[in-house]
Amino acid sequence: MNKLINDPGNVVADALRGLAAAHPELRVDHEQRVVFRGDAPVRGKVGLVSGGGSGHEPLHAGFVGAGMLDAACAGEIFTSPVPDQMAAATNGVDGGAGVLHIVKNYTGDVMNFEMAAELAETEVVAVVIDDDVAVQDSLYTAGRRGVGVTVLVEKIAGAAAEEGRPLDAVAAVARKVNSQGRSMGVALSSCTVPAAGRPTFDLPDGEMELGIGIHGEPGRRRVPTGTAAEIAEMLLAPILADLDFTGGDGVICFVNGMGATPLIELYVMYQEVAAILGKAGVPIARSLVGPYITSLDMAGCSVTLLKADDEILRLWDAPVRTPALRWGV
Amino acid sequence: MNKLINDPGNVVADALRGLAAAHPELRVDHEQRVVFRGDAPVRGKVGLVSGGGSGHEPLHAGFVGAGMLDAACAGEIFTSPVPDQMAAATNGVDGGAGVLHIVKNYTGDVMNFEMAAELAETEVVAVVIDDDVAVQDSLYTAGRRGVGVTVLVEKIAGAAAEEGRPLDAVAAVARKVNSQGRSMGVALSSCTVPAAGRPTFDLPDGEMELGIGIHGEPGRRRVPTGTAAEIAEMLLAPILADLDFTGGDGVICFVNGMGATPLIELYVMYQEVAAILGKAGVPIARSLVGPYITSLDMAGCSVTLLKADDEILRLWDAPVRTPALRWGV
Amino acid sequence: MPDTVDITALHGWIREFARLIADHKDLLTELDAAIGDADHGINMHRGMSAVVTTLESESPGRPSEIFKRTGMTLVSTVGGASGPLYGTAFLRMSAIAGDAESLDGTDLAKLLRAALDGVAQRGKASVGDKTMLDALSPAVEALESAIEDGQPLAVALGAAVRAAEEGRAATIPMVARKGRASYLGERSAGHQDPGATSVTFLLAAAATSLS
Amino acid sequence: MPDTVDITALHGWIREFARLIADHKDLLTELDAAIGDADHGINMHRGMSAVVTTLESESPGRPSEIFKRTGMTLVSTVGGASGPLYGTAFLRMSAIAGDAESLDGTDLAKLLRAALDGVAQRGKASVGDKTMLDALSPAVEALESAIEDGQPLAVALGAAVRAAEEGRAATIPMVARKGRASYLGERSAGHQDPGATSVTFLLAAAATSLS
Ligand SMILES: Nc1ncnc2c1ncn2[C@@H]1O[C@H](COP(=O)(O)OP(=O)(O)O)[C@@H](O)[C@H]1O
Ligand SMILES: Nc1ncnc2c1ncn2[C@@H]1O[C@H](COP(=O)(O)OP(=O)(O)O)[C@@H](O)[C@H]1O
Ligand SMILES: [Mg+2]
Ligand SMILES: [Mg+2]
Ligand SMILES: [Mg+2]
Ligand SMILES: [Mg+2]
Repeated sequence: MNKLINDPGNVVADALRGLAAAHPELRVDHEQRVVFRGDAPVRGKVGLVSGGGSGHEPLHAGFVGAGMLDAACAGEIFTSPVPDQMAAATNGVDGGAGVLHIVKNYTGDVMNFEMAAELAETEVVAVVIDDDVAVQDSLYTAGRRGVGVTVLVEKIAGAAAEEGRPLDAVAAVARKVNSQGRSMGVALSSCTVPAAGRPTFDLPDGEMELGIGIHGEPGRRRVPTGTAAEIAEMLLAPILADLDFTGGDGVICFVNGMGATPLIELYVMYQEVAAILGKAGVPIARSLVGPYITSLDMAGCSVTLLKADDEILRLWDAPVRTPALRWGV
Repeated sequence: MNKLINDPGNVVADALRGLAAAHPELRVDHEQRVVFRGDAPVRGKVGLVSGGGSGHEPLHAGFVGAGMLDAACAGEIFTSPVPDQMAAATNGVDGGAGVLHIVKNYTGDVMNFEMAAELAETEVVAVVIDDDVAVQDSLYTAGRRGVGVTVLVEKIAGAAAEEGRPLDAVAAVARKVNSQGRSMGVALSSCTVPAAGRPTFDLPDGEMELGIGIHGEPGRRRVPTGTAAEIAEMLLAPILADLDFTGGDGVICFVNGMGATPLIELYVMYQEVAAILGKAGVPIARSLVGPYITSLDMAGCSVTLLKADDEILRLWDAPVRTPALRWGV
Repeated sequence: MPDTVDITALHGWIREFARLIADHKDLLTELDAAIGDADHGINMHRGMSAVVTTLESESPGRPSEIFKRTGMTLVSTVGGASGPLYGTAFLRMSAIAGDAESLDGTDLAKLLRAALDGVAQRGKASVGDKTMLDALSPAVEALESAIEDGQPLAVALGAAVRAAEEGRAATIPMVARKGRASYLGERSAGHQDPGATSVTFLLAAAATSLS
Repeated sequence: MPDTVDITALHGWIREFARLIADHKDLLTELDAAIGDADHGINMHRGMSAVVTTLESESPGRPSEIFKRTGMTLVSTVGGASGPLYGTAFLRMSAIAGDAESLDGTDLAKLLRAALDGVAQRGKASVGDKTMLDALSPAVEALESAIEDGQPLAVALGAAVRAAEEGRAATIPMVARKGRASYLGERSAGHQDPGATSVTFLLAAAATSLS
């Protein structure tokens, strides 16, 4: 395990110290492991809180700032934070207009955020993100995982909150984005959890895990590696089969790196994704290419499509000023 | 070799198509493999051209835009572009105030840019970047390699050009940044050049290559892997020994990922770097953490320090709007 | 009255559970690696170590207090799915324990029934979903019926442990419908559930310490 | 007059050089992997393939033209260090060739001397720096003195090849002071220079094709 870390048990604490040092505009509660906007709570604004296991950087702390999250809770690597953290975050961003919890749909995250909402001293609405088409969705399962759409929800709902919309309206925007977004990922190598010290799964050269989760959860199936064009097809087919993306105002197309995949490969992928969408009659309205929701040192990528409308595009284009996403300000 | 590519021979062309599709605000000449600012040439402004072998993304094309480069030439992977490309870039960004070439100090890059300057139809000044303290510098060698400082020069000289300064003044700023900046890198794994199909060097588990170059060139020495704290010390010691960074207005501290190292590790490194600088009495004025000058899928990082002054900090903070660096606009 | 469980015995139960978790940390993590995310042992060990430290420094004097401190500490330190689930279980036991200074077999059965209901509510899972419920539920039923039959506590707890073990084994062929393992669909069959394994240690610790 | 080199022979020289590069592409790349960046064979092969295509379609009719098209194509397609160096070499030969329709041994020696000077200027390297100069320089000297001694071109070119081969071998123990290998310092010793190897093929191709 070749990693730039100290004690594997201290990775999260060390990284939060690094984040705090590199971003003096943020306020970090190292005790509770919560990263706040420097000016939180913002009077009269709905507060946005997210969080989850660490190892997906820049998600979530890299999205704290004006126009996006007010606070992010950092759990242990791949382990949901605890309710105390979320409650501290919630109380700390409460500007009098209530707080939105953006929760990725994993059993642990959902339950811990639920308990936090019970502990919090303000009105809380939770939106659960479940966009991963690799997982079968049904009333009788844990449901789809929350992956790439989380980034888009944090941006778009963040812009809605920044506009001064009330809690219900911000939650409605978040739910709309979630309902109109779909994702699918692929791993070309396993990630290695520092405390475990060895790869989470074995992936022989020449094979890839299609439908991988962001914690290294096994995917739909293991297949021989393909060209970028073939991989783009394998990722997009189930997404396009799950929701009709034609018509409307085009899509926000997000090609995400898993942590160890260099940007040059993501651009190669983007090109293939764009070509397929062109043939499918799905116009691309906006794009995002880069490692934004990662899985430690996993090689691979995911593709997220969000069916956009005027409102979504306007909120997407609105100013944002965070460590990882920044424009218009 | 698990990579998201099509034909290994087409990686650069494919990635440029992806970049063009994802960034409609840029103009890409696919024939010459030059990426231009959409509004190039900017009347009356000094044009900034850089370029080099591909495989270091987002460098250089990701830094094309207002406040930074006017054009970037993409060579084959790890191979300098040819003079035709640089001449096309130079002529295409000539707004009547001359053109600055920002050249990383590699024999091939230097010679190709020289020939391009001979071909170009406008006044050209070249600044050669040579900041890598891993390499012995002397009149009798090829000299130090250009690495992390390139990113800082492109930003800071870009801001100077945007302010409307004349060619000589912009070149002087670039030279000042180069002379006050130092870098050192470490590899925790080799990169794999797609056309070669196998790792450039063997690096057994538990060892790292200290003083690595961004093309996978061997470093100063091979050493057992250490903790982040130890690695930070190994990278900073030669940098601090080479130039006095105390006094003045602090440093711009840049912790760069090599392509396959996730952000969480870079923040761990940043924290250790900041701690050592604190002890050494070197205040950090600004910071940059992320993969900005990479080496394909190499794991590792580099640290760059730039001794700043008022002018440098003002130019650093000036608005920039490129795919990879964006603030203030 | 050997069937009275006093505060010392309850401390012993929690400590013994912590010891079993520590001893089987790697087993729990390996089970979780196969169908989850390879952290159940790490999570539970982090939580139970914190619990032992808390109980040592605060030494709560009543059953409701010891369960409350245990539950709150688990909620605050474990995270993931097992933190809220085990936390809820102990907090429900605390609520039921009320002012009692000690517990008898009937009390204990009531407490564990409340714990079971809490886990089921929190996790929205049912028996057969391949979760800790599949060991906890039959264990509680066995305990209840043995106590109802007038069996001594030692016998009743022994029956509960055996039922938990059977329930744990029964998770092996199951296809998971809840928790992280559910993402695997059919591929989750053939593996023993980590949470069902850790909860069986909770029962085993009770049998060792409470009778 | 067997010592007159006509345009057909010059085409043959370039084609033979391209063939030798193609045949030894992997060798050149492997040599470069040891002390550089593993692309010299790929670079030269890309360039010489382009040259062959250009010459086939344009079929230049004068020595100055063939060298100019070769040099410009190399400059435009090779990149890296070898592109400008080989490109400059051929462009200098073109300049010296002037209006001549064919070349004799003295001309050829002058052309290669100009090529050598061009490479040295462009690369700012000296003999002993472990570059292509270490093969090219002794080869040009050997050619010049054999021609001065009145040797037939075949003999003179044979001497040049042998000198190049010796120069190439002499790069093995050298510590590189120019180019990418110089980053290695002492660790560059013990490896043969890729550029000295490819330039020896240029001389060998001349010996095969021009006499
Ligand atoms: N909805 C649920 N209801 C009951 N138990 C569950 C549920 N989801 C998961 N579990 C239990 O939690 C265990 C996993 O715990 P752990 O690995 O600590 O959490 P995580 O899955 O968040 O990593 C599973 O083996 C299962 O027994
Ligand atoms: N300054 C120089 N002068 C002469 N020859 C040089 C110089 N630098 C490098 N070379 C030659 O170029 C060869 C390497 O060429 P190549 O691998 O194609 O370029 P790069 O080093 O840019 O990858 C070296 O083996 C050496 O012979
Ligand atoms: Mg977990
Ligand atoms: Mg090269
Ligand atoms: Mg787990
Ligand atoms: Mg080379």
